Amino acid sequence: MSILVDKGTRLIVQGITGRDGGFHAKQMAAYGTKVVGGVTPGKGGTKTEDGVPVFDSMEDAVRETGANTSVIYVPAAFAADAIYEASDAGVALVVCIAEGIPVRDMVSVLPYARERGTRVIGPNSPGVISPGKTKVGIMPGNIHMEGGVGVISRSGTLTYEIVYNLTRNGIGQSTCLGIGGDPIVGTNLLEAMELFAADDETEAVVLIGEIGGNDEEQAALMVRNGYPKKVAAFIAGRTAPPGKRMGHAGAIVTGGTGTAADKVKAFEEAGVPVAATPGEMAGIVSGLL
Amino acid sequence: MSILVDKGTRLIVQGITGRDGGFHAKQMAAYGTKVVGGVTPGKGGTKTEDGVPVFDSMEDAVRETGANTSVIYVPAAFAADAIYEASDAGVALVVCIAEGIPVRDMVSVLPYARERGTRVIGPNSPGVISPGKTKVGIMPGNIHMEGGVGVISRSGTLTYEIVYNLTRNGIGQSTCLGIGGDPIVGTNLLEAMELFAADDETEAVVLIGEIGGNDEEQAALMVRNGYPKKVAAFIAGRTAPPGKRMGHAGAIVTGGTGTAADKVKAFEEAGVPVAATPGEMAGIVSGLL
Amino acid sequence: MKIHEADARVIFAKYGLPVPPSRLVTKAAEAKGAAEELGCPVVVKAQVLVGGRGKAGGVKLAKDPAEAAEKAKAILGMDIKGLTVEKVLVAKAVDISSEFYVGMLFDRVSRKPLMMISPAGGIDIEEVARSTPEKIMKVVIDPSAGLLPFQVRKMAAFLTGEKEVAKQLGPVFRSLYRAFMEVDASLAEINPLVVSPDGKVWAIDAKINIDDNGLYRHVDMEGLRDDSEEDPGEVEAREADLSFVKLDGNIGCIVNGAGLAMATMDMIKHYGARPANFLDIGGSSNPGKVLSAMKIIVRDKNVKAILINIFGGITRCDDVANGLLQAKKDLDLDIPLVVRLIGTNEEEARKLLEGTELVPAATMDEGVKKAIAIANG
Amino acid sequence: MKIHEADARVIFAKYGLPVPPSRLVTKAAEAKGAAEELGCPVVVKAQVLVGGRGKAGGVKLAKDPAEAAEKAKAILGMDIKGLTVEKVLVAKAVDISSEFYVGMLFDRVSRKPLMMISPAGGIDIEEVARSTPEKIMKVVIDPSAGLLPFQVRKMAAFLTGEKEVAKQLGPVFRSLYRAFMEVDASLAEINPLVVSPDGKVWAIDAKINIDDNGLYRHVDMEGLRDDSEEDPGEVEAREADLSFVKLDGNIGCIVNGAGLAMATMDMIKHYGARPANFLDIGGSSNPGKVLSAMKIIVRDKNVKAILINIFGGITRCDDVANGLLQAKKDLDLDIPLVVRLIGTNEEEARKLLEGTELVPAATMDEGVKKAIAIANG
Repeated sequence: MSILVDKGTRLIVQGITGRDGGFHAKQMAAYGTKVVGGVTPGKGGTKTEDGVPVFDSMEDAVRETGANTSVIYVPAAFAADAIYEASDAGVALVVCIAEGIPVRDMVSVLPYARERGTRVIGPNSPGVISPGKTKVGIMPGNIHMEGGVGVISRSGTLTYEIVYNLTRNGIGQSTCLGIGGDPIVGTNLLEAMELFAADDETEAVVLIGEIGGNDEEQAALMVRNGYPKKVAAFIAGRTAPPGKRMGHAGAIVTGGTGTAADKVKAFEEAGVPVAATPGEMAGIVSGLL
Repeated sequence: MSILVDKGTRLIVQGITGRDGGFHAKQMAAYGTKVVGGVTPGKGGTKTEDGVPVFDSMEDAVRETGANTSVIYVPAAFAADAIYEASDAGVALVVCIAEGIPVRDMVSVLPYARERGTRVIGPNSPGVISPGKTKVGIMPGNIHMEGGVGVISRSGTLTYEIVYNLTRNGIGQSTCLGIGGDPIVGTNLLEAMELFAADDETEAVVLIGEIGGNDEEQAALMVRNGYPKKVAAFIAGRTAPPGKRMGHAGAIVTGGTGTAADKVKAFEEAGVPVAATPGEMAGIVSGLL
Repeated sequence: MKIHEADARVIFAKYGLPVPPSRLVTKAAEAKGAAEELGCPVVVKAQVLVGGRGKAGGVKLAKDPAEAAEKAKAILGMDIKGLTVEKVLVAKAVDISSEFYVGMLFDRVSRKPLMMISPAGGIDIEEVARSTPEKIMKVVIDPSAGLLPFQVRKMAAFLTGEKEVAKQLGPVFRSLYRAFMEVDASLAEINPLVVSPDGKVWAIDAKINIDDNGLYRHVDMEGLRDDSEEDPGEVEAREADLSFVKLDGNIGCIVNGAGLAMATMDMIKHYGARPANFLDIGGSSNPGKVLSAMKIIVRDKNVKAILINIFGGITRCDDVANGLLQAKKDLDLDIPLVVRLIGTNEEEARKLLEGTELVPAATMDEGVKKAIAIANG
Repeated sequence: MKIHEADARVIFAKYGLPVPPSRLVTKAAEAKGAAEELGCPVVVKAQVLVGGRGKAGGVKLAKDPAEAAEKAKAILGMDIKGLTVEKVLVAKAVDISSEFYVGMLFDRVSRKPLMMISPAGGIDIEEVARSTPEKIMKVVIDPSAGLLPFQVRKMAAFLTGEKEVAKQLGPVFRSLYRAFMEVDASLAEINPLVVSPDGKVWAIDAKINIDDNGLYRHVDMEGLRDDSEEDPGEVEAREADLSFVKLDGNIGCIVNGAGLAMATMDMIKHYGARPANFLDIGGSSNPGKVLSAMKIIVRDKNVKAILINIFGGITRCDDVANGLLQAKKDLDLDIPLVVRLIGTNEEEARKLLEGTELVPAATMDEGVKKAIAIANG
């Protein structure tokens, strides 16, 4: 097993004729993902150079291909519409790689998607990969390895760093999920933890958090209240000065809330070991398993 | 058993200090309904002459009384807000007696209620009664009798007429539900049929329809596709001239759709007997049981 | 509430819809002036609150101002489905290369606003729905999100393959949706939405019905109601907060609740007679309403008997009884009243009516039969 | 993006919030004129994009125009938390009988807008949250419904028992919510919202932060950005679409991704050294960005070594390598570069960098340790 994506995933790439969409459509297909179609309004009826059919709308794409998942690589100003369209077309999962979407757009589109039974990952997410099965996103596939550790992260490249460390040390992953770095995301840390809690294959969960918000504190509370899997964590931003925005909206800390120290403390009090550097993670996880 | 309301119903009356709200709060309590509180903004902290506590808000009322249901008797201009407030306070069921609410308000409030897990009956509904257990609404309690027939109606007084006919002929009711006469209602005919389908006590369902819309045609289809209970029907408006609005928004028929003849035909083709007058219903239902 | 095309055009224009310029006139001479001002050709259109004006000869093209006056003269005073034409709209004519239908209403199933479009515009949309349903596209709009770009693209592509036309359709769809929602409409239609040979899009007809329940938010719109096209009884009934529809039988009906009122009419017919009206006094318990209802009914000289059929719930039988006694006294009634009162406070009502000459009935069947016997008698 | 109080007041006033009249001035003499025009007493307020102005002496009351000039003179040029005051706002003073806090933000948990209010206004709301959390009420607003009447009643009752004051609060809450949503704010605060002794409500301070991602919809607001209060490197970085924060160490960092960039800084600290900056080149693959990043970093004379830590995903390592080679050439760099490139197209990148004097590192640990050794050595 695994969560969210697997061999049954039939994927539409929204924005497939763009630079990033085109590049990653290839990469995903090369990894073994069933990329069954793409959508670019006005280019319906054509095919990509790899023979993937392009549709004008998600409605057409889902009807013609039986897709159940979409991944979004369109510019920020069109990304919310792409999520609306995907939800309306009835896919169960939308993975939004696009970044820079105004928060106001997200607070409107998320209830719309939920009402239609569509789960949203992201925005500003690197995607989801169930190693050895399917990759939906932009992460390099070759750093992953099939196994029993679930990874949930608010970050992109930092996740790769830690996953790579796990893989090099022989620790495989069930699914690695980047929830996205924005303040408002479709699936948050706690919801992702619940998904892993219900997954038989996952033996332990690695949480990769950062400064800002208090998802990590809530996750620590969830562990204290009896979470069914072993948990290890990493927190980025121990050296970040307060009040400064560190790159994306998630990484900002104001006043005394959401500091790295608060989060590390919350985890430690919940008995969750926290790695001081990415390179320590494999050792910690080995100790848990 | 029964649907929606029973001995476990703990009711708040929204608009309890108004003429209708006050009158029917008494009537409901006299019938045996647990009227645990009322809400009128600005009158919190007082009590009605029967000693029912009045609160300023639904939030206060639910917190103090553990209510799970509310019934709304406020003027149309305030009724949508009352539904929002009740949903927000977390009651599972809101019965909206108030009529004259703009459709635009209903299309906004219904998804809001649904998102919060609140079922809405109405607006412009006579309410719900599970005879011998609990009455939430304005129907005269004494014309009902406990038994095994579920009644679903788009009408108010016509329902009383038919229920009275059943009762006088010894046929009791599990629950009688007026879904409301407006074009957009919180729980429609089909959803009400699904509730009865799952109710062990209900042996047969009486549908009281009228011209306009095509809920009855859909209900007939549901019966054809295998509905688990016996069904009988009555349709009002066989003599209504087309294009005229008959009293409330539900009762209008335009062009060739939604006529009484269409609906009677649909039911008859589905094997559902249709009473020509309210007085025929008891005989028809006896034949089914 | 139905409003006239001329008023609907004003609303449409306010929301940015491409409505050709027009003038509303009541005299043939004014039509000439309007045509001169607007530039010919013009269309002269009867303003009546009923469909099928075109087929009835109420819409005419005029190639010059003199012809406009002539057509206006022919149309003014014309009878269309029982309504007299008192005003005509003179609108700048648009050459037509294609005609679409675009309409907004509320969808009972999804419980959301719905936009309905068709490339087969200019004709009765219900006819299109029956004969060529594949030519209709329905798009449900979530009011929390509004009309979304992907929906606009889909609809535009359904209507046209021409990019320049498609570009103009987005703003049309959006404006119609906004107008529909903001004025509390129950229906808003552009039929036809026209593409002229130069590729420009025009809304050349306009229809808006307002949700009566939403009218309290639009006091400015109350003035758009045209009582002159309604039965005076219906106008009076609305002012008394009653629902009334005049019919052609001889048994007057006063009932509480639309369903029961229809069922009462149906039963009169079922037993071989004909109702004189539909009348619902609604859910409130105001004796004054009963008095108003009685006044409206007795004005109809066909009425030979009046059946009062009340099943009390929120309506209280004693209130109704008081209203009946008041009416009997005030109106000096000589039409027999058959009274059936049951439900909330029926005992109190029975006592009030004891010893009067009102004909009591215990059941609806009995009431209907007694009323028929009296009317026939 | 933070905007100045003076600009936030203009937005608030546009949305109907009761903002006392004011003038923005840059000279003491202008402050006198403004005070004369507005009528005294006035408040003279430093315009800096940082909290705690009051405590720092940047807000002063003046009882007459002469005193206004005097206070303005004292405040202009003042240093508040490292920022120089270049403008002061002269605002009509309001007598205060009570002070509330009203703020809007987005709530991560409900994923909806949230209004936060407190009867303990005028002071740091985070301090109130810590010490007396019962004095804070949070109300989640569903954007599909807007701020609802029952919510307004509840909030008004939490702040005041006086009916006349409560009546004025509804419009304040609604206007603040509308302003917050329509300008794409990430924060909008009135602190304090004041009740004057005559019972009138006034918004006497205004704070708005704009969601950078929403700025493209508000081209008019781009002009409200005040670059003068930012580090020049940060301004230049933003223009090059990079995220940069200057720090005080000696190891420059160029990283892709905010999380990895922070983890890189954390690791430098963990191994006993100090980073010179946070720099995230983001997810795109533009060699020009690497060049811009390099330019910004080398301007800092403290920098002794630069660590490039890239884990390619959507960023392609070969693009980064090309940018580095370009920078090396264009900038005539003498600061050693430690380069760690892994992930998408890493092979192509390795080939590009072969034979150059860049110091390669296979892992993040190795890269950090090598950079520290160089900086220390």
